[in-house]
Amino acid sequence: MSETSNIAQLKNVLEVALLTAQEPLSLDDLLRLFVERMERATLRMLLDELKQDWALRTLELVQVASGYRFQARKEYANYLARLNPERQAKYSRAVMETLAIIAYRQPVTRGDIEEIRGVAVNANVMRQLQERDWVDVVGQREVPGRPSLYATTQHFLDDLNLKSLAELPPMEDFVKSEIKL
Amino acid sequence: MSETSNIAQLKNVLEVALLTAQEPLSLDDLLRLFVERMERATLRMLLDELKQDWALRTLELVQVASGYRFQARKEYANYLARLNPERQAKYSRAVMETLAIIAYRQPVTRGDIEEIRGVAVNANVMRQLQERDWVDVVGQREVPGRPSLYATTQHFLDDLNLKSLAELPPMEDFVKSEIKL
Amino acid sequence: MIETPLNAKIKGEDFTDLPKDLYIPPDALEVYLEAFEGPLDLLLYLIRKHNLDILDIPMADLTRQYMVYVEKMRAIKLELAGDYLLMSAMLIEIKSRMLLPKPTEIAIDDDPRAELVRRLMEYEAIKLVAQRLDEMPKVGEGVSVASAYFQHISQVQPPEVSLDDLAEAWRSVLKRASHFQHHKVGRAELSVREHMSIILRRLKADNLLEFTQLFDVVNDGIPKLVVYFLAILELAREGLLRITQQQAFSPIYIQIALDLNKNHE
Repeated sequence: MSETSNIAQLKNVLEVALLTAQEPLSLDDLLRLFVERMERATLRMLLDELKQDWALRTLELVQVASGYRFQARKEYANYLARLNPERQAKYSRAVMETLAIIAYRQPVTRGDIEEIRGVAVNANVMRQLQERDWVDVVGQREVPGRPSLYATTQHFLDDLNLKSLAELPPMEDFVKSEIKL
Repeated sequence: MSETSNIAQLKNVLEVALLTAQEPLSLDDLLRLFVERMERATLRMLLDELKQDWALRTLELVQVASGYRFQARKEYANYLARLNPERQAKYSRAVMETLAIIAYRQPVTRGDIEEIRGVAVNANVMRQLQERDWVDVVGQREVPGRPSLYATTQHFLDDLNLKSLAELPPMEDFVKSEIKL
Repeated sequence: MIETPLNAKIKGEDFTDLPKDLYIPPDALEVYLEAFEGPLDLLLYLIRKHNLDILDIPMADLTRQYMVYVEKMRAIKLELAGDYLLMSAMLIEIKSRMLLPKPTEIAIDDDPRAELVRRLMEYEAIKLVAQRLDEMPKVGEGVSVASAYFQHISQVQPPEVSLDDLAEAWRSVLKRASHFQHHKVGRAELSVREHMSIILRRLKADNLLEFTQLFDVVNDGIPKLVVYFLAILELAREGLLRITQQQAFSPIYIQIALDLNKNHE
């Protein structure tokens, strides 16, 4: 006779409503799902059971100020963040020029880079390139202070879609074209 | 070593992404969830398993034009309708007939629509369809005046639960469908 | 309202019933007329209502019935009547063409009604699918999509860098330092530099390598072997590695240049 005959079915109705709702649902909202009268205590008990049912699953049923909602467990936040990544602004000129010098003149020390650019290399610049795994230390130059020698990595080639450094645009042409004779 | 070590975990990541997404997710979207490379065939297999896992549950995993989404099974529609009693106003016949002409005869100009319906197309009708993101301009017909050519969008297919235009209800012949012999 | 009985033929049977539903109370007429989407819709209504055969339309009757409606429309809602008047003209034209003497054998295409029938059939088909589209469950109307909540943390994606960006950066380095005009970096030099890095990486791992170990004579082509060799020479020239040999014809060893104070050539 009754529309929703058993507890499992009542829970299913609550589950589907909570999974598809755009906003948290209050107890009053949830009571509207059923034509037949339901005690608030019964509803609370059903919600409690539903919460238990999802205890080991991907979402959790939580109560917030305006009602109940299903939300993704924290451990999935990093995955979900990848769906809508926010792109960082472009690299600074210092980063790009340092990268270019390392790519074209490797292996080079920080001193070499500073000499070429004519300005000190900010530690932050090298860190950005190393964190991106585009540049790493391949050795030390055996001069006083044993400065690190930097080179580009395989990962850098992969990201720029290159098989080898030889595929970088050669700069000969540039020099020729810039200097008008 | 690997971030997501087993199939159950991979499926969980897919599940949580699909349960929280408001829009269908394409295979490309879903591949972005994983740092490690995944074959599309593997992804399809996982989605298939996920669909099976939910086979007896409240939601079903369906494929529509722009990707995959979880949606409430039909049998819950009546319950869910009670949550939002203020139903969306029905579209007028003029709107629905214009939509049908665009869906079945696309790409069409306003002139084509007027020719089929035998009356002028109200600007408001086209606006309603475009605001709903069901119809957009896909080009111009190369005749004097270069009238806009209208077509239905992917969003229209998504909203009607369709994978492609081929799944639209077949257009029946006047004589066949109506005249009983 | 309508004096002339219908003289329509439905599948060969005479049909003479007076259509009773053609009388509409005047105050309801406006509402009623608005129910029609246009002249084609009205014609279809008449055809359906009176069970006329669309493939053999009795033009005289249909036109007469149609005119009754249009007259009423003209009386009430003139601006609505434009499309309808055009259709009246078309109906009358078809009717008169059918009265003209014609050859005994007329092709179906020559039937003056053909175009009207085609349009009516097409419109009817559209009307039917429009109805079905309207009835289909839609997102927000019968279809509910999962939309559980999640804490949106923004993951910042590192900037994209293209080859052009990189070349542009290098170009600006060169441009600024005019004394670098002599730095003509060609493809050959780049592969040498790349292999310098490769050799340094290997020496970092192995510390000491036999000269021949650096060459994969079987798999690397001559150009690659040459590049390796040039890379070793360039590394030695820049003081980055040391090449040693105990005596003639004994193995040659390559190692990272050690501290300058201890080993100096």
